[in-house]
Amino acid sequence: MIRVQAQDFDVGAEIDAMAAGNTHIGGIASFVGYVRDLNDGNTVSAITLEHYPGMTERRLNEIEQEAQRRWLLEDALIIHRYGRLEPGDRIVLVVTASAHRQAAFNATMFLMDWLKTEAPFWKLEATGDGEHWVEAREADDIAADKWKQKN
Amino acid sequence: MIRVQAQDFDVGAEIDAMAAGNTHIGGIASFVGYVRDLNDGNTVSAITLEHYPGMTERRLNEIEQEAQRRWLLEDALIIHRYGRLEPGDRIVLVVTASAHRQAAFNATMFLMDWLKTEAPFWKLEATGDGEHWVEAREADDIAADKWKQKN
Amino acid sequence: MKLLYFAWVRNKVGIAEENITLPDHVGDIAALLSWLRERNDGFADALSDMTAIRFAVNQEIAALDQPVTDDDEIALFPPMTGG
Amino acid sequence: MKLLYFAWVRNKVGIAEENITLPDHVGDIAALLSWLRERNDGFADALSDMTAIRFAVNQEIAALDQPVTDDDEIALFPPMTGG
Repeated sequence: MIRVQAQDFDVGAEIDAMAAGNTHIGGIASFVGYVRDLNDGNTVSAITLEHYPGMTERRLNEIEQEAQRRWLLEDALIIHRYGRLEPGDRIVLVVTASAHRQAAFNATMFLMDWLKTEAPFWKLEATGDGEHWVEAREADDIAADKWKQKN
Repeated sequence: MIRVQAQDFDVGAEIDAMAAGNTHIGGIASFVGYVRDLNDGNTVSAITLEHYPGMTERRLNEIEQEAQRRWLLEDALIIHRYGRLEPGDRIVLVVTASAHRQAAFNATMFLMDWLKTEAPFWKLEATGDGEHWVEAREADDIAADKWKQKN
Repeated sequence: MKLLYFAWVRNKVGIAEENITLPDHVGDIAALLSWLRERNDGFADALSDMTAIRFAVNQEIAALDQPVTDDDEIALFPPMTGG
Repeated sequence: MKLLYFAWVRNKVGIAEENITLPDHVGDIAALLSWLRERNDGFADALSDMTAIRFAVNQEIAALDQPVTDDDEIALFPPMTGG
């Protein structure tokens, strides 16, 4: 399941809901992304996430299906927020459930690496020097590319 | 922090507590292990986890320190239960927080691989054929060994 | 054709979206970008460095030689920075 | 010396823990295991396959040639299966 929303989410409730009633699950891996107060040496007071409504949902659904094709998952969830967020706020949640831990870890890392470079979101960062658009990081491209080579 | 306990834990509360007030955190990775209803083709009605009180806490503290040495973590948590558990019950929780996602993912995988082979726990599995002690899996040894080679 | 602009591309061209009718000679993304660059300095600036621009045709990432028609939804934006 | 037994080692030897005084000739883990095997069939069975047994001295995993004394806490158990 995927959700693109302005409002916050409840990590524990999402994990517990995925586990509930499915005793084939051996493990649930998850990742929560937060707004940091420091990025590339700048003190960040807020970020504003812009996205491309329609394309975002379409692409997130595609990548969730791709994760389910690559690994034997019992379930997968992606929640990504947009709008104005402050340091400490949750940005993104990925949760995957599988009979075996390695499938869940791999699927969660794959989805996060993909979201960093392939989901139509852009971050406007507010710092002491004013506002600027966050540039794509080469390290994120490299992380995303490794999934292309391996599969 | 490490905890060895018979009682259940609250995944969301643990993750939220780790995030609270620390705006250096960019991501929190976590893994929850559950009792599965099926293991090696057997239907499991319950497992009983035995451990070595004293050594368990000592070893878990050591490995948490080792994870903090290997990766730049803001925080790390291991909770492992013992006693009788049924399918769907939570067994283990690992949570790590870092400025960067890859450190959190790696530390969480490292701790889980380590717990499978190096923490003094033993599982007695109750199936239709009676009770038997779960044997160590070679795949778990291989998973744990890869961290020895790489660092 | 529906055109959408995001992030600093939107800031530079000064609008978030518009509906246009394609000139006859504009048949692919490359030609569309050339035509847009001629409109004003904002577009010329926004679309000056092709390595910094990504484009989607009907919500799928596309290449410069992808054919486009008046029925398409085209979006122009910087490299994505989600997660 | 305090001796602890876990999982199926405990089932086979029939006790969870005991306090013993070491005979003079028992100076390391290997000698301790040989001495324990002589006690009865339960110990002989539990300790028959050394590849299936792990041992800790004072709560640290140890090798067969590790020296032991009456002050030590020794635990015998199968390969661990946590997580």
